[in-house]
Amino acid sequence: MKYINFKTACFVAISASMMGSVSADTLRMAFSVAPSTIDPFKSSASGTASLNEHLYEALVSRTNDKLLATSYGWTDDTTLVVNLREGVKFHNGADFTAQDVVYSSCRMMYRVGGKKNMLTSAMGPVTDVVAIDDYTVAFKTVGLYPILIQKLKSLSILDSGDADLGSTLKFDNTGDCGITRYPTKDEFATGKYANGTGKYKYESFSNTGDAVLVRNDDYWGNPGNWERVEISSVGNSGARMAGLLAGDYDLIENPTGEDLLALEGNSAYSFSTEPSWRTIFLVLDVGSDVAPGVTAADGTNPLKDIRVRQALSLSINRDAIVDKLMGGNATVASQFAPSYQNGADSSMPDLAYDADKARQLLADAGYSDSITINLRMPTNKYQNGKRVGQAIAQYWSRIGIEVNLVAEPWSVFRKGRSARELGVFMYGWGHPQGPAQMISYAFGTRNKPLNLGGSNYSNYSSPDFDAAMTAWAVETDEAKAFEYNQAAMRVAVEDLPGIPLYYQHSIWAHTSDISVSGRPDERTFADMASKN
Amino acid sequence: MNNIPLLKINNLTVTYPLNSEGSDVLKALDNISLNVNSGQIIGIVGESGAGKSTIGKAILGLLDPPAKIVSGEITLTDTAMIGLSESQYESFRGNQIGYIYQNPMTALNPVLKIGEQVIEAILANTAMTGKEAYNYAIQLLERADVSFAKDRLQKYPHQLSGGLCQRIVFAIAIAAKPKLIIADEPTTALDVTVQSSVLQTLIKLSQEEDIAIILITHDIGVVSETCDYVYVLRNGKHIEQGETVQVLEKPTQEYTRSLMASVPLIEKRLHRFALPNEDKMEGMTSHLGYLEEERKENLYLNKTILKVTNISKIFYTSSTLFKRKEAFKAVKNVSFSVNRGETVGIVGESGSGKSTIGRMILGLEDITEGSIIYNGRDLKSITSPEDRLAHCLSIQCIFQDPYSSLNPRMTAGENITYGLKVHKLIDSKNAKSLAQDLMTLVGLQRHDADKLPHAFSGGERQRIGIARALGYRPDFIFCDEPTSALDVSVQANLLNLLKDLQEQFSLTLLFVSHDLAVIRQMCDQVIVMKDGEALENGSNDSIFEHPKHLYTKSLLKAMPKFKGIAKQVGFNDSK
Amino acid sequence: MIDYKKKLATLSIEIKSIFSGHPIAIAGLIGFIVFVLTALLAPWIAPQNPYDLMILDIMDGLLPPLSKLGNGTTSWLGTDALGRDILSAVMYGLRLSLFVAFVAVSIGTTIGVFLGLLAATKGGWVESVIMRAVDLKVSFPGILLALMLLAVFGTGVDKIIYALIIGVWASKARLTRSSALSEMQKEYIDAAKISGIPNWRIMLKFLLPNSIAPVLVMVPMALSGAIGAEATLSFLGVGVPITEPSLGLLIANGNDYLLSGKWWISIFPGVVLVSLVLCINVVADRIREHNNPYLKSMDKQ
Amino acid sequence: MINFILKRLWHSGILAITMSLIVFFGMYVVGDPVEMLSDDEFTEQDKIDLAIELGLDKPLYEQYFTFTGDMLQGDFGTSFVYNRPVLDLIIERLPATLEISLLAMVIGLSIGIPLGIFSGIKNNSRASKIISFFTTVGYSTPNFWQAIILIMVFAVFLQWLPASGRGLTNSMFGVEWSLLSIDGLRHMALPAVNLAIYKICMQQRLAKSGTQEILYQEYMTYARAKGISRYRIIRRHLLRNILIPIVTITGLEVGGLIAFSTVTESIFSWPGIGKLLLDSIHMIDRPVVVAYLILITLMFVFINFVVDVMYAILDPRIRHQK
Repeated sequence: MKYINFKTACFVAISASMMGSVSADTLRMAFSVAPSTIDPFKSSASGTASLNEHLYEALVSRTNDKLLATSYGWTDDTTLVVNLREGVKFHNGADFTAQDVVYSSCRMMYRVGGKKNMLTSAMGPVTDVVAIDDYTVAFKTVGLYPILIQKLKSLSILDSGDADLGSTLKFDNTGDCGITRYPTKDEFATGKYANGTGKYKYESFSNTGDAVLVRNDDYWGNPGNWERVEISSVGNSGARMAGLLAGDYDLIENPTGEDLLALEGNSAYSFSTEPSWRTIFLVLDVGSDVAPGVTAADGTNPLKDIRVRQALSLSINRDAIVDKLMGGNATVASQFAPSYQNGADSSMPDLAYDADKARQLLADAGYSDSITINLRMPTNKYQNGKRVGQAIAQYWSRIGIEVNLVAEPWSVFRKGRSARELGVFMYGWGHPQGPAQMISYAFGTRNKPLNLGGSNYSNYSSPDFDAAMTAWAVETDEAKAFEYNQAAMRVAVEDLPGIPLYYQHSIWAHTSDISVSGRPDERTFADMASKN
Repeated sequence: MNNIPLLKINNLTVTYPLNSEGSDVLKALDNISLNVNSGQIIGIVGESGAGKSTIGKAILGLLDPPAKIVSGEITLTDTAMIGLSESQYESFRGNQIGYIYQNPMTALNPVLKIGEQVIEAILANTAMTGKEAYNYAIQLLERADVSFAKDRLQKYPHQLSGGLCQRIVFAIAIAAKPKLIIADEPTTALDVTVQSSVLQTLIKLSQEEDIAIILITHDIGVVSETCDYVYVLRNGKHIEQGETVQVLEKPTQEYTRSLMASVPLIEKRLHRFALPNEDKMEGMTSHLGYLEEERKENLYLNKTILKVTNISKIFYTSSTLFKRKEAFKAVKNVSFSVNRGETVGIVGESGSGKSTIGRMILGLEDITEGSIIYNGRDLKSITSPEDRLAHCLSIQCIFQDPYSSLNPRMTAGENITYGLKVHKLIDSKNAKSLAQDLMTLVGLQRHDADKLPHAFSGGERQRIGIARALGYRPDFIFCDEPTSALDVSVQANLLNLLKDLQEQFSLTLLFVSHDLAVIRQMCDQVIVMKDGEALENGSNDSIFEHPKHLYTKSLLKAMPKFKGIAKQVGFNDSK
Repeated sequence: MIDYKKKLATLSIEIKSIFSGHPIAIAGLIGFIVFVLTALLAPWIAPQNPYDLMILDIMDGLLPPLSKLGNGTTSWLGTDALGRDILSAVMYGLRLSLFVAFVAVSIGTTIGVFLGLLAATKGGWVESVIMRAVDLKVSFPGILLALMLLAVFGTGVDKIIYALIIGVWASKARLTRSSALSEMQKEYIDAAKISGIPNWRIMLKFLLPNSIAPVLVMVPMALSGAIGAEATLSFLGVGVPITEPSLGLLIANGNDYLLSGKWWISIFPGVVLVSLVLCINVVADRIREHNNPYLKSMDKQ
Repeated sequence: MINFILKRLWHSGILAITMSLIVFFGMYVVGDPVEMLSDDEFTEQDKIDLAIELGLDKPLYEQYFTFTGDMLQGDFGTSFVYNRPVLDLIIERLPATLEISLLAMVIGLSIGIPLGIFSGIKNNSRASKIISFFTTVGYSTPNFWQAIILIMVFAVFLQWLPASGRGLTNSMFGVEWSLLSIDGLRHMALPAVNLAIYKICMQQRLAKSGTQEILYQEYMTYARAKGISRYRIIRRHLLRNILIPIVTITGLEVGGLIAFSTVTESIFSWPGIGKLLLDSIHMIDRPVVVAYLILITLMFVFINFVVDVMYAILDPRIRHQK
């Protein structure tokens, strides 16, 4: 009885007026992953990328908006010409020109102390970056490289004035470029060179993941919504939520689905969700003669049998998982990338739930009650991951499969995966550059030149799938590329080298006096939020 | 003595609960009455468990719970002392009644300077302040025969000797010129040589200030030298009281008489202690034959069983933060020899190295320098397991502390026969009856063999220890202060037993003790040791009657004497 | 047989003398016994087997206390997200927590006692090595070490037992050594030595039974410490596997729901955890107090 | 003295080396830093490049010697994850841990010791029994459970105190401290109390048993027999002696505080070294973990040394050992 009162009291307390009063033009956000640096070339981890996106801009945004580019196109198989926006100024007042793009490309290739940057590999095929005039720049590649424009979404543009350029600036693959001095790592850490064209300007940053930003009033487009943005990093979801409720933050990332229930009856807070590009799916080793952690009575790898894979898929009630465990904050998956992502086949039929049929299929395949599966998964990685893992284990148990659920720290999990010790595992993957990217890595037959199959832990190999992906990889026409991609996806859904579960939604919880429209790439940007 | 007594105790009974409900109690004091007149020194004598200390604590209200005064009266001049509040007691303690503890090293707070401890007592019990108290403290210390009084005030207790600390405790006791001092075994914890002078100081101080003393002690010698009047207590009960000479010379009670007979004399060596009702052992069984037969073979092989030549022992202390590793020479160049069937005594104060010699002979310590030849063989040359075993069995030891010399987890019988069984000298079947026989031999009951050590008293445990040693059929027994932890009457019994056994089994004894009187009674030959050196070596009579070394003389001089008593009690024979 | 009976009688007298007149300690002892019985009997008295994935139904998930489950039974303390009955989960969690702690403490204590005896009797480099290892361990907070180890070796019931053993052995070894060293000062050891009794016999027959008492007194404390440590590690997600939740993991699971008003998921296991540790500590305190030489000497006089 | 220090250093050197070996090789078993730092779309070549970049391509023993060699020159390496010198990372976060630990220590000592002495002296009083019961409860409650309750009650339910983060920090000696602002103190309150509860209970129990032990010493009875007032006996005779065990234990307990701060910091998102350690363990950020443990080892060695010195200062018997 006492605790029921406690619960009601809890809501009452939450409804009570907020304690701290903060200037209305300040947004206080709590990230779930701490940004580790304000050098935009170092890490694509979500916290770092989210922070840096406030300060720096690329040519094109991840959602395909034109930022510093106004238009672009391939003039021949190996030349990508980009027209740049005029009248853009860096935070220090310098004008943005084509030279800054060349400089930024150089710095991306420049290895400080031998260390690679985010795009060092991705820009490997780029042979030259030429400033044609002040507002036109051309990227020359070694061969067909249609995906380059996608890759350039991660090329934040820095001010060339922050380095000593020397006499001639000429791009080369080492990043030497004739530049006599780059800002050093330590100089960057001081914030002196946190000098981009973004909507917000640097004020302070500490490696504990706390940062303060202020509005860039000279921004070329619509100025930022907030005069001041304070970013904190709180890894523990409960603490993040408690901080929101305690009035420490206006906006938090990734509350747990359960926490949202607490907010539902409370007018002072609300939350916003946005379907993300991340698909949660199970990877099945369908290629090995013996799949690690998967045993059947006859000693073979039962996952090689399509009927077993179908049974595994049919046994799972995805609707129940989404409703009961995810609190509705997920979308049932029909394929390996969100149906709503640009380029995906939105008409893909739903995957059925039919436990009886699943049992039947297992019987037909001769595996009734004879399969044992170690279902491996990382802990603390995906929303409700542990519970979903247990639910999958429940469902598979019911069709007569013995399941051992092994949840391990991410580090242990990753090592096991790279040693290919995981026969069946749960994974979440989304790719901002479109659905094709992910399945090309995950299910393609290993093909180094085309960069296919790099993460093919299913050991899956299908000529039809590979044919479609190979065609996609060199197709510069977007519409055609989408078609190849959808064809490959259909093959994968047919063959089930993995089992799609659901598309994760990103969630932001916030006070009711702001409204938030989220992003599908799981990053958090101050201007997602606006005052009501 | 007709005037009103200074302190009057009437029918005092103090109990300790034996269980948590308090239904079963131990009477630490049972209906005790006692008078002290001003300026008088009275003695309370008794063995352990007599309740002597309880009286002292009861007077001052210092009984630790759960001890409880259940009845009786304590009156100091005209104040009833029972049931006072803590603050009322405070006004008596130190002020009217001084208190002296047995061990000054534990009575003085180890982390406070002497000065503070003296001065706080002065401040608490007199009207003096600051500088005045400081000067008075110096004065007090000087009066208590503490040299360099001013410097000593700056020291901590552990930096001074026990004797000095006790003098400081005296100084504190007389600070407020109390009417009465309760001295609880004031010299027991001190070295023999300083005991008498410390006691003299106490007497002197009390006479100067006309302070009455209640002297609580187990030492009849001390009583005979100092007390006017004496009370004898046993197990909390009053046994006898009277003028000291009266009680010591003509005890009316059986207990007092046996107590007097138990006191080892320094003046004269007796064959045995003439204890009034000593049990004679009877009823030996066949197994003891085993003890006697075997040993006869190698008896009288050679006259000298043990020859110790120039042995030294160096110990190294481990280094700590404030002290580096140091070498400490415990035994310096000692030589002596022991003849078969003889008892050789080593006498010395604590730290004189006497036990270390024994431990080297037993093989418990390495020999740093010199040689020990036992039965014609150098100990260092004994290396083979068989020889070692034979050596082991031939030399045994009776230890000092009855409370630690038996394995508490084994029954008495197991303690006696465990080693014999390990060496297959006896099979398990016979082990039990052998143990029982040995128990009988040392004057215990056969069925006691099944009891665990904690069921025995200290004296009984020592007997079990003797039985254990005898089980190995030794030729030579090292007796390491075997009676120092025992009450005097128990000691006398045990020493008699040892003498009997020695005769019966032709044992050779090396007897170590700090007690000159015990050595006098036990040994044929005596070695006097101090600081690791053997100062003097000679026959019993020559050492005790014609000591040569100054140290020996001072030792003898420090011994309390009560010649007359011995005559009166009338020991009947001498060797 | 008789001996056994006698020992039992002595033991019961000893227990009586420890606890009589100490109502809180008695309550703690009774509480502890109830917890142990519940843990032992969990498979028979728990309403469901919360480890059996077959019978769990996520459709039963997150029901408050006293709800009816899909199969018609009542869940007295509610269910968690996966439809696990909290009452059953707590019983099984208790079972697991106690099991892990018991096993870890008994193995750790055995190892510690053995090493402590070895160090005390052997001396020399053996002692140095053992005691340096003890220093190494003792100078490091157990929870940190366990965290590192679990991060290294992964999680699992066996792994957490190893990690806890490593937390337990060192202090026991140190205690045993010092107790054995002081025991070795005693004359009965000398008596055994001069009688040529082999060292290993001295160690087992003389030293072990006499120096183990202070270690045994610390065992209840070690037990509650191990339960707490296991709960903490499981709470941090490096303890027991998620399919077999211990009390700590149940709390961690429920912690996610605490703000949403689904208090029963973590409050019940939390209350049980705290009560369990409390009961053991109350008993442990009493036993220690009983064995405190200062208080004891007073008792005896 | 010098010998002693040298011996201590030698021991701690062995300690540190053993620790670094265990951790270094242990972390190698756990997981592959390359895997942790690489995206799913990394090619094999990218991973090899990354390994070379991090110096992970060399044989493990060589990595170890390089690492320790650099460390001896004061270079603790560069964090794989933060790409910054490890020492900087640790030093930046150390103040956060220090300030809550110290605050917890101060709270623990200033409440725990008086309570303990009180309940030691008045052992049989009702108040003492109540205090002792509560401290037993407090110290039977796992740290994380206390944290949960504290957050629920004070942050969510009453909304008095913030539940996470460090709040406003001010600079002193070039270091950021939360201690110096009201907001910072408000943020410190819950984590510090969380750490302190255990301290209070621990100190109370220690002080209580210490008090009782000393109360039964002969010199305490003797002090009473001298006629010294009760107040003075407690102030001089009791307190002076009780400080000895308390200082020792307190010194050693600093270690416990640092250890438990990992739990507390992670629950309260307090950006100290404990949280850094947990994060780094998860991310296989080996240089950080190894450096942390070595620094902590050195710190413990130092604390032990200080405790020894304190011990001697407080206990003249040790100081004057001859």
